Amino acid sequence: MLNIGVFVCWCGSNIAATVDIDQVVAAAKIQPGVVFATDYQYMCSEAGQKIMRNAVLEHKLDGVVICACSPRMHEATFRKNAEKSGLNPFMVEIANIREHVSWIHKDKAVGTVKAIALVNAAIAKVSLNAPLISGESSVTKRALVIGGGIAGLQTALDIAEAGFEVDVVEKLPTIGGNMAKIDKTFPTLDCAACILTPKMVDAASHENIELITYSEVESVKGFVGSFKATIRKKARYVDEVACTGCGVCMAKCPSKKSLNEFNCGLNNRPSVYIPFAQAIPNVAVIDPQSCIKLTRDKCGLCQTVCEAKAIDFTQKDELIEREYGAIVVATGFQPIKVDKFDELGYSQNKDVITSLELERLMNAAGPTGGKLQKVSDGSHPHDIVFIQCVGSRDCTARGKNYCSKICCMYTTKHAMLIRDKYPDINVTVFYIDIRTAGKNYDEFYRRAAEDYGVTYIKGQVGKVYEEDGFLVVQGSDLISNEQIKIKADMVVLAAAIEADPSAKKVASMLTASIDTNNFLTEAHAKLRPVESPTAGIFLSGVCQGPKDIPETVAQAGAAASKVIGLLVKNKLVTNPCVAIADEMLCSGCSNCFNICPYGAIGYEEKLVNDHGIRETRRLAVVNPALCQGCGACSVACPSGAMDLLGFTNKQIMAEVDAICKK
Amino acid sequence: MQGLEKKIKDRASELLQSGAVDGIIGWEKGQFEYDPTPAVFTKETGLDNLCYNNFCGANLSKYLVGKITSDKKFAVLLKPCDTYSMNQLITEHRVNRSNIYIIGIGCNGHLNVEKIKAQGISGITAVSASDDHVNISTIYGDSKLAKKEILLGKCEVCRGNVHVIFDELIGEELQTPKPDDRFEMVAKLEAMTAEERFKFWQGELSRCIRCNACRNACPACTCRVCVFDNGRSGIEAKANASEFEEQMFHIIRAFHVAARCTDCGECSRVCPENIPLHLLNRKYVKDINEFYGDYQAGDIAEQRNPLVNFGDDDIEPTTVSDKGGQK
Amino acid sequence: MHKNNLKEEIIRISGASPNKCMKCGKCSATCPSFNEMEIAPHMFVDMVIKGRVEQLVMSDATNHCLSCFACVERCPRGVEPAHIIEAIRVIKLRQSGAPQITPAQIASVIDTEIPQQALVSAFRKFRK
Amino acid sequence: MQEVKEFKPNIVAFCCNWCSYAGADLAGSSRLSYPAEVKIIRVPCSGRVNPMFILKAFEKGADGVIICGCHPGDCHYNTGNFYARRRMALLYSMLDFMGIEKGRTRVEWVSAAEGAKFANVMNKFTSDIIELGECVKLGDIRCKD
Repeated sequence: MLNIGVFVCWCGSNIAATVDIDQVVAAAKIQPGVVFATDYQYMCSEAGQKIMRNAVLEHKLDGVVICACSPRMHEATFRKNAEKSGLNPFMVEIANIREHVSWIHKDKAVGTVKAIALVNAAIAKVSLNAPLISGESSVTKRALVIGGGIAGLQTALDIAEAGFEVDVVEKLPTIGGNMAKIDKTFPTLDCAACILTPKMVDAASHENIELITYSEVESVKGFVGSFKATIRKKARYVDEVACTGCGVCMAKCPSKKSLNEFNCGLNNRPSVYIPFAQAIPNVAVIDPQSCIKLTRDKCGLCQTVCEAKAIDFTQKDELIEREYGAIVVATGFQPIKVDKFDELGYSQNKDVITSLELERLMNAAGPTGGKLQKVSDGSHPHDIVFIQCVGSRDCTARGKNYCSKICCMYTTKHAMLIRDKYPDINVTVFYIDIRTAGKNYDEFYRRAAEDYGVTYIKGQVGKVYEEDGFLVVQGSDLISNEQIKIKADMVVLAAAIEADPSAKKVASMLTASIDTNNFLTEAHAKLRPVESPTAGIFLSGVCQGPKDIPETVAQAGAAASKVIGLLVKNKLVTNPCVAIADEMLCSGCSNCFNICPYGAIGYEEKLVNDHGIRETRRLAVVNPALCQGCGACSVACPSGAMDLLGFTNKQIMAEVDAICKK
Repeated sequence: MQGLEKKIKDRASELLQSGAVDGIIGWEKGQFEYDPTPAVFTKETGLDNLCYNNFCGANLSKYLVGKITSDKKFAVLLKPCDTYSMNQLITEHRVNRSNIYIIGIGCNGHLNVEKIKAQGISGITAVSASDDHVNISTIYGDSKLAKKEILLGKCEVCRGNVHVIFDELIGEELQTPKPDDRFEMVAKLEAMTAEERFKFWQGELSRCIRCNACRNACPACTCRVCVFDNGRSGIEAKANASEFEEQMFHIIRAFHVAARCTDCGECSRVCPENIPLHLLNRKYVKDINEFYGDYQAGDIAEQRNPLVNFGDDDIEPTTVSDKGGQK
Repeated sequence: MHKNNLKEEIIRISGASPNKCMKCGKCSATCPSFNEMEIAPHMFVDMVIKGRVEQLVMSDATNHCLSCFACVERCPRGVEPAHIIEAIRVIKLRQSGAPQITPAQIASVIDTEIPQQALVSAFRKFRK
Repeated sequence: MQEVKEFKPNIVAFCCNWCSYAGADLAGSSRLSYPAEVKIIRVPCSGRVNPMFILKAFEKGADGVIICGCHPGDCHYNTGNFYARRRMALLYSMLDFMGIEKGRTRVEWVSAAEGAKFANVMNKFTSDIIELGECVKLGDIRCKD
């Protein structure tokens, strides 16, 4: 029988207000095996931990139950503390009486009864615990970054600078992501290309970085320190090494009717194309949907004109297999589709555009060479109306219930840039709230209103319609309590942003958790914001939630530092809660082998001595370095020969027993 | 049948004589016509007692499990349905295929002596069967019964005369019985109200004396140590205060053999209390067919059974508990 | 009826959720009767939240709501302002003790040109 | 008059560490209440839940047992909940086949982000169990003695 100590935490008033601590301590004291029970205001504080350490020594405790917050919060803390006092860290169990009791049950009597039941379950479990020793696993010193936008590039550069090899997988033919499409950045108004393209070049030329563009990660197996990824490199139909990016093919291609994705479909591109002038790699790609050769087996003109002989219509998708120690998700975002907001007339009127389209219209490298003009007829606009929160903060099926965070600032930027360049244009912005939390952000917004004469109207727009060749914007002005109608030449919608559609698949492949909006979940909202709860998976940029460029870059760097912290280690301590097969019981039936997702179970012909009978048997053997401790095998095993350390059949049944006792 | 028995004996004799095998697993004559018992024949002289008659229903495949570590080679006599069990045992590495010589033998259905006795017939001296009828000689005279009435439960739903695994065949031309719908009774139970089902099973299972005959005869129950005897499982309860094992034995057993049970019917055949235990297993066969597509345990060796497999859009347990499994 | 009870009554009858309002003004921006109503849809919601419900019951604005439900349709937060307005009408009818229109009067007041929807809407307004 | 004692069911919830247990934590930190009769046992994965645990719980006096795991496809261990889904579907089917109330056991997929769902699921399950009353049938499936 173990000597068990029970420590009940008040968590200030978090627990003590709705659980009778004295009763819990008293109830714990009479449980079999409990030799010591006490309580303290903050068990997790240094003073609280000291109480535990002293008690372990004084009462010769070999099992400890902490009754406090969720084990997901402080289990590691108390295990470390146990180690400090010479106790095996796995002789500690946590009874979660905060999240599962005090915070949800307001009635103190009810809460106390439940707390006692959970404490008894933890005592029952710990009395069957056995000391466990962690093993070690190796670390592959290479990182994978999924996504080649500013987030992924910054993370990759930081990791590469620390001396580790990084692969960046980008699904599009070029790196750069959304930022490459942007004209200027807030609040400094420096040109996006001027700050992004040097980073793209840095990444391309860095000896530790390999850019794998026009590729997607197809599957990932393994675990922290040794992931195995399969990457599908899509056929470009252009030899990446041979192509010089001269652009002759683009000029000669007779199929020029495909919408130019990079310019948000505002103009067309040929079937063989380089996405934009600063694309990296600066090589062409053939769109198999529209290429005449690939669709109808005619033409092939590009092949004839290419001096570098880079065009290769026989190219096939290629699968690349690589091993990595860490994986960073940087899948980014896309603006939502706004055609569902039919009252705003996006589908009906060419002059109702999204903000990203406006970026392209104002970009010197865009379809109009940076000249702001109406999409419908190319004429100069005189009145432009911006509508914010299109789809943001919207609980209905057509929108997103969160704030997209960046729209207030980029709309202000657009308004300011237009007023600066074309003082004759009247600019009006409809807003719900202006959110400018950030260094120099509110000042920027005030400048737009005060110095640049942008009109801000608090209210939303009810409809946009055409009348006498003009657009009319009907909205409410909540300050003057009026419904107003404004004539406009152009209307710009600040569309909400959403997680890139690839995020869900990537998260599922990495078994990283994802929230209801398809943003990846961080391990801890405050303390571990760039790590996924799945070890070895890190988050960079908007895949975790809306953020602007400075925040993205900061988070990208933080993710890199976490990756570096992982890759510098030569060995990782493995979870000792692994499956184990009992030689005397195993029948060698292979059920566990068939079910193991990690290939951690193998078979050995082994000589056993079973009560005097010596024979060679086929036995399951678990490789503790590969086993991740899911326990699926233990259920597949009919005889119960396979069990899971730390969550043994007997331990779980003891918990069941304690909980069900009436 | 007489002719077939002779052929088997001759072949067994050859195999033993030539040293090709060290033993033959077959049936040994009992005191009466109707009580042959499984036996291992290692000497030619013993082969006189080898028999193959209308009462050799026992599935011999499981007898190989105990021989897995033996360096001797055994021949085993398997009826078509028994070969499914053999395949399943091979899949689960519970037998050593290289030490087994499988003689597939023909079958035209085996009889249940209890059913004959239930017709008021006693003092049986000889039994001969055609495809439809059975002539029974007794010390009180002869009677003739329709074969269908007195078949073993498993033969009523015979799966046909194909041996799915064998090294040689003897008498495979025999005509197996025409099967009834094997899920008829399961479906009938399913159609009852929950209360009726509960009463049915309470009536049946309350007779259980926990003799473990079902477990011991079952070719799928081959664990070296049964979970109910495993001190680490947390559910062993021998002579303890807990009744868990007693109450839950049949549910757990059915679950443990689910997707591995070939529906050979041994459990019900051997049950001294005549509890229709095969219905539990057959319910799982039916469920698995309906939920995850048709599956027959043991029809191919080395296949992954549906419980160590999955599909992306499997039926939800919620659907099963809400609608009773109607997808 | 006590003020607070009246507020709860409105919420109960309407099934609307005024607390979800984020004060964006989309309802009033979209309202075709805005200029006819002395109290605009967004104000209805706000006044229910603040408990200024007697003023709403007194107001004539409820009669100018067309029951077109554009505000319900467009509201990004699912507040359903038109249902609040409708609840207030119901309360008014209950307080007055009788419908504002009887079947006998219909023939005299009906305009044969009136679109069917407006007719249904009118009955909704004046009779419960 | 005899006092009618209010039925307080005993409910065991097996929650996977990565999703549902975290979902329960989120319900806690969002102060979303659910009945105190629900008591959670942490398991690494829904695939760790052995049908024997469920039966054992009933034997020991549980009136309802619920298993919560990651949504299919999102298992932390890739496949655990897929196996759990098949096992539990079959277990429930057998309980139903034996005439035992099928509502006593349930599987729900609750992610770490679904605190509100966790509370709703537990509220619903508890009220279902209260409706079913005390669990006696499993103990009576074989008449004692």
